[in-house]
Amino acid sequence: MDINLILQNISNPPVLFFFLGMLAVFLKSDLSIPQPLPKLFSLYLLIAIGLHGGYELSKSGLDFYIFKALLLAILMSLLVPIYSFFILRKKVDVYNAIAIAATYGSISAVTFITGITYLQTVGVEYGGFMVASMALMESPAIVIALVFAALFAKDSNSDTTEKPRWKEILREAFLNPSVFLLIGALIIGITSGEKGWTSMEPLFGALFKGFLAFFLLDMGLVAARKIHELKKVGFFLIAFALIMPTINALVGAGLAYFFGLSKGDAFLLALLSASASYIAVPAAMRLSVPEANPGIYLPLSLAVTFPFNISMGIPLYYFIINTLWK
Amino acid sequence: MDINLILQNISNPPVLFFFLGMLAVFLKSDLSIPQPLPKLFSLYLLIAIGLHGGYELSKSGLDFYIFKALLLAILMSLLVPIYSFFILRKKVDVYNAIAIAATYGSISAVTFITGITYLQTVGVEYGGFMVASMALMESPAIVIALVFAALFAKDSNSDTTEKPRWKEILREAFLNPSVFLLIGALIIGITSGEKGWTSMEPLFGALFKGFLAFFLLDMGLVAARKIHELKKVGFFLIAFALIMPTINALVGAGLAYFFGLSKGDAFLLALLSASASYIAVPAAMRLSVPEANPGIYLPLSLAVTFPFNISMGIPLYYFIINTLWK
Amino acid sequence: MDINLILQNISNPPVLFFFLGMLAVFLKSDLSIPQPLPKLFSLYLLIAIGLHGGYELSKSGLDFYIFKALLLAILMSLLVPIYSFFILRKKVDVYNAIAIAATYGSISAVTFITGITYLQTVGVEYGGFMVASMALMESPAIVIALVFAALFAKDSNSDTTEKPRWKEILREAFLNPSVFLLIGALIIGITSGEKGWTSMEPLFGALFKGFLAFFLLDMGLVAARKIHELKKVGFFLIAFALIMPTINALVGAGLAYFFGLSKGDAFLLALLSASASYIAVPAAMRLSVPEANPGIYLPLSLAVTFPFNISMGIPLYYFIINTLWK
Amino acid sequence: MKSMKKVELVIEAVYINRLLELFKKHEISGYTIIKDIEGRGGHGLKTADDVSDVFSNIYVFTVCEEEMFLSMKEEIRAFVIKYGGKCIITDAMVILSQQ
Amino acid sequence: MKSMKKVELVIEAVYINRLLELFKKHEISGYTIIKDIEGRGGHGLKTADDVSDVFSNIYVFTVCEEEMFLSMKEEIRAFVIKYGGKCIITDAMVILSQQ
Amino acid sequence: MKSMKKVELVIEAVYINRLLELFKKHEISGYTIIKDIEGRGGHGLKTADDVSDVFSNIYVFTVCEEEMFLSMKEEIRAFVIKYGGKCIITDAMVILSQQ
Ligand SMILES: Nc1ncnc2c1ncn2[C@@H]1O[C@H](COP(=O)(O)O)[C@@H](O)[C@H]1O
Ligand SMILES: Nc1ncnc2c1ncn2[C@@H]1O[C@H](COP(=O)(O)O)[C@@H](O)[C@H]1O
Ligand SMILES: Nc1ncnc2c1ncn2[C@@H]1O[C@H](COP(=O)(O)O)[C@@H](O)[C@H]1O
Ligand code: NA
Ligand code: NA
Ligand code: NA
Repeated sequence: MDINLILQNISNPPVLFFFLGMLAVFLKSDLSIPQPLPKLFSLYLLIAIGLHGGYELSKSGLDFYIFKALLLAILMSLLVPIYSFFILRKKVDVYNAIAIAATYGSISAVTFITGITYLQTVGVEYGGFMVASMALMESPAIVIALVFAALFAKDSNSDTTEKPRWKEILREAFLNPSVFLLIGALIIGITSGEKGWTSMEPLFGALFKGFLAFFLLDMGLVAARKIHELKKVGFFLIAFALIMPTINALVGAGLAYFFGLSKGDAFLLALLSASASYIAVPAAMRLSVPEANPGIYLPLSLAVTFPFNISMGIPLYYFIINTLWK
Repeated sequence: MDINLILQNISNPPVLFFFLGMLAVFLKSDLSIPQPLPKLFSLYLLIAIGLHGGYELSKSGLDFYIFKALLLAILMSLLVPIYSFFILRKKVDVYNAIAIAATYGSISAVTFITGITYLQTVGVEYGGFMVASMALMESPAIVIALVFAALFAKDSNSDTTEKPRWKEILREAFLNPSVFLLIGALIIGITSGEKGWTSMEPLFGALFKGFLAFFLLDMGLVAARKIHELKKVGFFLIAFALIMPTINALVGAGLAYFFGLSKGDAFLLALLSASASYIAVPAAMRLSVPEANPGIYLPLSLAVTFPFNISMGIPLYYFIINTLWK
Repeated sequence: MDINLILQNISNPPVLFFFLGMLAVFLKSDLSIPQPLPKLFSLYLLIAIGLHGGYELSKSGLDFYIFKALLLAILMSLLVPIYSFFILRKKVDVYNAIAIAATYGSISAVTFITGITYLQTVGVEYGGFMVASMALMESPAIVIALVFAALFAKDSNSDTTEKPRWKEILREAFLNPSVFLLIGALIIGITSGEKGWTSMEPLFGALFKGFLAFFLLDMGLVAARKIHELKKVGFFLIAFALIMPTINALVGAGLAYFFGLSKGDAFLLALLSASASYIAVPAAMRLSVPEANPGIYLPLSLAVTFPFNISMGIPLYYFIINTLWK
Repeated sequence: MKSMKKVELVIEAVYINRLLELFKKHEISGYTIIKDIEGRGGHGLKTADDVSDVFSNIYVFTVCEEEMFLSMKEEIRAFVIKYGGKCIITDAMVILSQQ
Repeated sequence: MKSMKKVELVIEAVYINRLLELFKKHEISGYTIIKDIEGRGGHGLKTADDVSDVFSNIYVFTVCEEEMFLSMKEEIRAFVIKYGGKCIITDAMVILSQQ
Repeated sequence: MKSMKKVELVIEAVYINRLLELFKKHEISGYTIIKDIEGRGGHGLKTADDVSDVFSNIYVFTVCEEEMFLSMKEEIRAFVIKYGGKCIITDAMVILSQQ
């Protein structure tokens, strides 16, 4: 694997800001980015990817290829949590297995974005509809988790008085702010087309990498603070968080190859499969499986898988796919 | 009326974001834009319109036409609250009549801005001094309200021990943050001219529509949450909030026609007359007429008139003026 | 001295926004920019100057001239607090003398930035490494203060049970958020070079003056609110705050002249020497010399020296240096 | 003035809707909420500069009559056991509109 | 330590200056303010993500001697009747500089 | 429910780490923090829209057993004398996990 691929990725300012954030915590600097600034950045990023993806879609239109790619995305977001659950069940109790499986079954928008800036760096094309793929991959893992909880953790409802809160949790799955805003912006992007995008581009296009840098600085602070929680998590789960993303990426890449996706689209599908959620799914798990320990699935996702993906994972998956597609 | 006019307005991304915000509330998504983000957006918008208007003024200079337009603006902002009050008094108690009349007598900066982006879409010119018109139209309605309160609600000072707080309320009328910042930025725009605007344009010009979209997303959330309060408001007032803007716009357009304003300027004067305040005036009414129910005038302005204006009103007023000016 | 130099500086929109902020307080308008918005602006400004300086450094590389300029910067940041302390000691108790000396020994990033926009206005070149000078000049004054406190205020540890908190205070000196972020962004700027800067420029370059205007608006509010605290401060200290900056600028300019710095670099060194800290050093003084009264050193720095520097100081120092360098 | 109980809760933001449901069920119609606060407890440190605000703490208090509090006391206990958080009760007086 | 009254108020942001005036009149020189908070009461739901911050709630508390509180009690009642809001009083101790 | 002391502090933001150290020393492991608040006291007016957040106020409270409070009372007094701030103590009950 070419060391240049890694360097190209790591010398990306947003990635460097992530490590700067981690460093601030290690050196005990008092740097912090208080709420609602992280909220501003994530609202911005969601609107920006939605609008841009929608605009691209409005240009390309829907065709069979896109349809296929979207279906593949949904397939991956169903497969990953299912096989992850059975792997996890070997060592972990049922609640935590469900929550971790859901976390890894869903996706991380920021990882996706970092992958896109990487594609731009290496000059590889990708379809704007991949933003729709991403939106579609957020929620299925939550539904799988609800089904697994009903199947395998029946006795959990120790307080049988309480009726399951399907409505609340399904709303959380499909209408949580991230998914809602992403899909909303996507539709606005499609509806308002070229003219709309031209008027939005100065804020939601040109400034994109700068805002990503800001957000990753905060992610670095948060990830580094979670690292010490990993002590209690144990070797098996840390290994899972390091190895599973690559396995998921390989499965995604394999399917993409088999179904004839382009190199850029395949890379993004693989990366989405490899990425793990740290906002939408954890929030849904707190609501649906409160017995699972957020002190486990959050640090795994934020402090292991996320840093791995945006530093090593992105060039690694690209290397694999680049080799396969030659 | 050409359906295209409406579509052109509605396919404007900022307007679409307003409806996205409303949808979030209807679907019970947890989307929210916490303080001080809305404050950031409104500070930004006020500075941006002020600076840009000032820059345009610095280019055009003052002449009789501008002077006439500014006087017309003040006239409208005195007329509207006066005749509105007497209409309202037929069905509503004196306190609420005063507060609603003041609300509709003043203006909404965001409606004005949306109107400007509409003018840009249809390619019609307007004068930068219209920003000064807007600034001048904010406060007179508050003064009218104070006068009406002194005239018609004398017995209100049930606790006669308390002296009227003229100073506080006049300061609120003329020096509330919106008016102050708008006029301040206007003067800075005039003072620093071309060179100043060039240095400010990347933030306060190019990003304008993007920030407007952000702010309208929040307006959508807030407006939708107020809709259910309309139940208690009654048919008369809802009809008032739907019909009065068009009447005000017609009066404004008529005067503009009579005094020979250009098409773009006339449209903006009509729109300003049609728009209703939801920040400055309500705050002043809370201070000066606490007996009036904010659960009435706020929902009317925010959940009826504002959505009507930015969706149907803008193309409607434009259609009328376009026909008249042909 | 050419009146044009002052006008050129004062007609700069960011400087005008500073005075607008002050005016808001004098007129008792309720304008305020609540946290964390000021924090957002200052994070932005620090990252922006760091990245841009780093990028410039990556182009120029290190050479003997730069090395010399950096050493001069450190020298000034050691000299100023030392001689200031002995001047202050004539009239002020030891604790306040230490804290004020440290405040004036360190620097103000916003003053530096305003100076840079001034240089751009008058079209004079400067080295990107001056950002590194600035970073180096933040902390030494804090160390001097610690040493002076140990030497001259020994008896202060009235509660001898408490061990001095060297570690906490040195961390505050060298790793406070401002210094950390500035140096971090500088290194990211160097590392990611031309390509990195191109991707960051739309946010951290083009919008720079706009954000500066926003931040100075807030500075104006805060400075004006501190003015009334000056009554208690006394004539000597206000004179110190007005005269000392010019003396420090002269010393800096003299050294720069002697060691052959270019005109632009000399101006920035003089301005840095003249500027006083109002975030990093006051925070460190609260921790290390709690006996000193922040009601003295904060208003001096914020309400006297800062406004003086950004309005009169900048053109004055430029005039002096322009004359010397002819 | 009337003697009442002030019931303060610090909970994870994600559970706020469930707490308000519990209040609604017990006809608690007045409460105050402060969001994005920080703290430390049995579940470790919570900061308000996280990537999202769903895991930060929320502070809620309501002033209600003692019987009302007693009627929901066990449910609050169950809530805190299940979801974490802290519940503090103090005696308080409220200034009423009528004397 | 000294026995005192802790007086907490939740009011509409727009009235904060009037409340501080009332405090000033009664020589209350120490107080703490938390802005942009949310809540529900007789005047409906108030959120802190409105288009402006003039209608959100503000939380203010002051610790004062009982006589001071009593001297302004009726004015606070009138305030709350006129402008809405909630006022809560608890017994509290304050750590003073001198023992 | 258990009888405890609620200890509230309003201090300058810059001293928060020192206060938490003091808590740690006295084995106070549960506390809640609200940042960027405003107030007025012996040291003048503090607002939360300053150029930095190091000088704004921070509000901290902890609920602890009376002995714990008593063991750190004198240190809190020294803290407040040295660094300014206000400390308020009220009687409070806490809902425990076990009945
Ligand atoms: N003894 C305490 N005093 C004050 N606040 C507490 C205390 N214990 C817990 N909290 C708050 O309650 C939150 C949740 O508590 P826990 O579920 O125990 O982690 C913490 O993050 C703190 O904000
Ligand atoms: N019983 C209560 N407990 C706690 N806070 C309350 C209560 N009633 C009202 N409030 C607060 O006071 C504000 C104003 O109350 P009101 O004027 O009754 O709507 C509400 O928005 C709440 O934040
Ligand atoms: N009597 C009081 N009641 C409530 N809060 C207070 C009181 N006195 C002081 N404070 C708070 O404590 C902070 C610091 O107090 P001080 O050191 O006296 O200026 C003030 O800024 C207020 O927020
Ligand atoms: Na995944
Ligand atoms: Na109007
Ligand atoms: Na200096």
